[in-house]
Amino acid sequence: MNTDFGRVTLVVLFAIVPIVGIALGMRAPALRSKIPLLVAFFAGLIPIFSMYIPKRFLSGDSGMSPRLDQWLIIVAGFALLLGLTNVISNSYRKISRRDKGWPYAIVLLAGLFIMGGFGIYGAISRQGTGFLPNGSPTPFRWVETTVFQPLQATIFALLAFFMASAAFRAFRARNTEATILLVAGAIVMTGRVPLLEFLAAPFPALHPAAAAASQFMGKATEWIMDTPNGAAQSGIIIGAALGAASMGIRVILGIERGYLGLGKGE
Amino acid sequence: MRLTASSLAVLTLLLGAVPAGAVAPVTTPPPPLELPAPTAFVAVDRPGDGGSAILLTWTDPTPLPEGTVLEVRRSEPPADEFAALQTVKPGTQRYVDASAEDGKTYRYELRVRGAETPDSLGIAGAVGPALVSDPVSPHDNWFRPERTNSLIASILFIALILSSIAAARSGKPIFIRRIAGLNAIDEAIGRATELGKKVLYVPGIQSMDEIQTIASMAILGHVARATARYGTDLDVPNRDPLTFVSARETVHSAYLAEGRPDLHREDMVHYVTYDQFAYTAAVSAQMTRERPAAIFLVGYFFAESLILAETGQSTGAIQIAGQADPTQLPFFVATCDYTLIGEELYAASAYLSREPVLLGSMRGQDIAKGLLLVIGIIGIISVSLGATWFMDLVKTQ
Amino acid sequence: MQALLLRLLALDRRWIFLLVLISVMTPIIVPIGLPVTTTSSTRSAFDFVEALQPGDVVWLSFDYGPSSAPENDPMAQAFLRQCFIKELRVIVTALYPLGGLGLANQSVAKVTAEFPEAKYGVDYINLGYKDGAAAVMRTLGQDIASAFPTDVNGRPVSEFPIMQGLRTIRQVDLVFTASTGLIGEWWITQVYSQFGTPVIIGPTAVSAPKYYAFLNSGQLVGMLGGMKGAAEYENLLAAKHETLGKYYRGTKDFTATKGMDGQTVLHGVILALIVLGNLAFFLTRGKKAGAA
Amino acid sequence: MEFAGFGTWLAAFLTLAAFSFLYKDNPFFRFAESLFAGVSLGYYVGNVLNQTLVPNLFEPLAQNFGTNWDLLVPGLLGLMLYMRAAPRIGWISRYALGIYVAYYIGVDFTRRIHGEVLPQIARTIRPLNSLEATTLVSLIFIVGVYSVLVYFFFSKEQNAVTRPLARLGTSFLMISFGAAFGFTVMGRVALLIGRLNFLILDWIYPTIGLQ
Repeated sequence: MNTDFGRVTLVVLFAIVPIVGIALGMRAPALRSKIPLLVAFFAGLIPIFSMYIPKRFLSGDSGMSPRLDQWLIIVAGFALLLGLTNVISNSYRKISRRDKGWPYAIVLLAGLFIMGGFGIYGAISRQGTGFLPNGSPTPFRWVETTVFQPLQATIFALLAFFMASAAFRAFRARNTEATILLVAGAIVMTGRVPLLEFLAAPFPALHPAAAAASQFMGKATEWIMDTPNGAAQSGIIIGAALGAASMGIRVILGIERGYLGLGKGE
Repeated sequence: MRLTASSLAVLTLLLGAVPAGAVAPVTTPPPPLELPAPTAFVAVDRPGDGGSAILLTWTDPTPLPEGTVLEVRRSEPPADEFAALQTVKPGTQRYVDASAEDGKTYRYELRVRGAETPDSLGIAGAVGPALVSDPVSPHDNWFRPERTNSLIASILFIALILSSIAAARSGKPIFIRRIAGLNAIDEAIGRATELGKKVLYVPGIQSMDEIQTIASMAILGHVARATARYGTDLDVPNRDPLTFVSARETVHSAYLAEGRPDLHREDMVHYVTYDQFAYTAAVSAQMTRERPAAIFLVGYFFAESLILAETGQSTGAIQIAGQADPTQLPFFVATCDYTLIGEELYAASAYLSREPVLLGSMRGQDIAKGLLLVIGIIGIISVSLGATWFMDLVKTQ
Repeated sequence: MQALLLRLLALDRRWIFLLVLISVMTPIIVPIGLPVTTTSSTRSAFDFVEALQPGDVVWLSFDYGPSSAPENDPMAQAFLRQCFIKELRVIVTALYPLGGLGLANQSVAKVTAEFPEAKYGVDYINLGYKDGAAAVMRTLGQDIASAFPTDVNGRPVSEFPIMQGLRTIRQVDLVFTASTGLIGEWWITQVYSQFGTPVIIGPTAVSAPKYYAFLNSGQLVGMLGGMKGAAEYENLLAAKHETLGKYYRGTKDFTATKGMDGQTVLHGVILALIVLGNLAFFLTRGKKAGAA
Repeated sequence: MEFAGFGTWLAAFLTLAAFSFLYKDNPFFRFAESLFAGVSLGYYVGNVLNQTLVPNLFEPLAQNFGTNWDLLVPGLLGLMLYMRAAPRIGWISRYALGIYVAYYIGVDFTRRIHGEVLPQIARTIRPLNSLEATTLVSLIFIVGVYSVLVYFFFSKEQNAVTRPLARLGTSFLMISFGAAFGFTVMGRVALLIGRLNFLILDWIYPTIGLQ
């Protein structure tokens, strides 16, 4: 049995203390928020210390910080079941009440149970979700490539259409700011592709000029992306990082606790 | 045949040193080379690491004859035999032995080794005099010295935020400038109430490990209190299950805080699916079918931002977006009525609640920005005057 | 006229959608073959790889899914071809959870079929997929074998000559990540910043602007921005290495260079729409002001 | 081979059904969307089981309990999340959520200061002591970063100095947004090319016997 210092500390902090806390919380409602916040405080300190302290018990391959990370990946895995039960109960309610569009809830559940069933079968049979030893795909994999991936890629591809319609509407010179947006956008769109060469294609006399202009637009695009855009991005990143770090401090100290459904006083 | 990396490296060097197609001379073997010795050979525990590594440094001899390599050898007790460990290209002048084990003591030997020529293939080339290090053993360390600057910066920042919060708690009034996107929140919910339509709140697609999601939860709390006050319907579809859990808690406690648990329904916050685009398709379809009057897109979004915002735009809803990461901001700016940009997302909870603690930490962020501007300008002046050391102060590893 | 302009301003989006579809579909059926100019971020990436020596170890990570494959596939394949022709040793991984491994396997199979002399386990190895990209990268700085104990086929990595003496990512000469989303950025913040291994990134066009910040601060060696970057790389590669030209002049499969045709036409269409929209906007606004 | 042909037809049908949303919401799209929601959730159930829970929890516990006994704790924390279903002891789930959030916020905190604030401010520290084009570019860059930072000052009323600076910052932001939008069009078109490649090269051409 592995009883390293780091390992035992983790278990004490994140299993023993919570269990004691739950027992106490059953009687004293005030502790139902205080002890979770205290435990969270320790969870937040571990990676910060690990950043600066390379000691093995803390930052080694199975030290406290990487080990807690491994734990929490598992916790997140458990959470999916919560979403799953919510979807099943909502769909079931829709069907039993014959709500508008209820047949589609059947389609949804059918897709879910078929695909989920293949996945569970893969886990139990140790067949996995990839290919069988003979090279043919598992049923899970087959549905993945013929249903899941095409739909995913197609919804993603809708963006090409929405980019065009959004550009048509938003890129209007209504005021100074909109004009700046428009000009920058138009230059970059021209500079990204050999558009000028394409337009000059029917006129051989213009080919050198078009090539040079295209080159120039490419350079201009690069400069815009690099300098003014790079500067604005840096500014946003610095500001946002400070905002995030400050919020992080508040969360770790338990000042910001709304995400747990806790008000100020609780 | 199994080639080791070291023999490959030797081979590589050999191939580089010998012109292609050179014919092996059939005459006498070459005269023994007089190879020089490296200097300043030191072996220490590699500082600032988690153990299991020894750092070797030395100075290459000059001139170093063409086609030579440096050979590192190691002995570990109880055996006193040195065994070849690695050959290093000239000019590197350092080697990390990452195969050392904590608690063992090693000695290292370093020497220049002549390249093997084709006529003496398989025979070790000439070697120069060897330097031997003091015994050394690796161990894990308490501090990474190369991160001193970021440690100091972090401590300063924490101190700044905490003292600003303390100052704000003591009653010092704090001004906050107008943020249009946040003023619009109540307006949008008011319109939904008038029209008798619902408010759709999309909290991004990331989990609770992303701080923008937590900021979004703070804004959701405010939105939910407003819909509770006005008796407007609220709908929060989720992609991430942990965010779903947290959104439920947030909305529930907002309705309790407003004294309207009667208006709260569990299914206001519901789960859709874990896939980014399946979620996007479902939420977009929901927008076109239910036509909410107000749409909030606040949190961390990826490519789906434009699909959601453009679909929402086509339904005629008032749209308010917010994201701290810059990548999706252009699309929100192009399609939404109001967009919270970057740090504005984090300022939202302070702005909306006017709580002294939050206003104080926002004040602390402003002071930090001011300090960064000052450091930046001092830095620019000093590097312009030729002081290159300044860069080392802010460089992180 | 006035009525027409007003109607243009309120144009149903579906007409725009139709126009988009036609302009992208046409070049796929009837290729055009337009020239491409090279940006400096692509060139510096290319030059860096060209300057590597035979036997140097590079790390190619497939950090994208099927949805961005038209952009990322050509980059990864061009880079892989360059590695094999330069006799670099290549370690392949996939860190993108949704289909990254499948794409890695496809690209590796396709390119290694073109270079029969490249030996598995000696000249290249496929370490497969591992969950939790950021944590994996942190582990790579300590011990590659503990992040990837086996290759994609489940054989221990210690069996392969290419992995001998290679303990951490610090010993790798270059990381090339073809990426979408956040994983590419982690190679910079987790690997370059902490272990110093140079990184070239091939992001999707959408995340490319973000990486200019890293490019300028020297945290990146070079970048291939989206399909254009991939087409530039293909051109540089075909120009430098005659023998590779044949893969970029065929008609059968898809290359970034061909994709650029459709891109060019559609960019032209969108720009024309914007110009028309603004013309209509100004003309009708002028009229309204005059009438008032 | 028949089966593979069926797969292509199915994928093509779903692709067209999903595209039909562009025209308007319709039963085909609704079918595809519902199927997608269900299948994708099933996919992740399979994925989480096979890629997360089996290799990270069940296998380590089964194979080497002595080293991995502590993995019972995340199992316990995972179960605590489900307490949310019972209203009276719902507060127990706070432990799991609190630990999860705080740990990653801690990771994030170090990344922000170390990986973002310091390197980004370091980028602005450039020499301005020579009369060259690069100096001008550096100056524009520095002014851009700092003016955007001034835009993000919240707790101070803007005055004669900061107001124009913040406006300048807004202009930089607008350039950035316009440019990034224009830059992105390509990537999105690439996706459409990918789908059309599938429809044309993999489905229509073989179907009509063209190759």
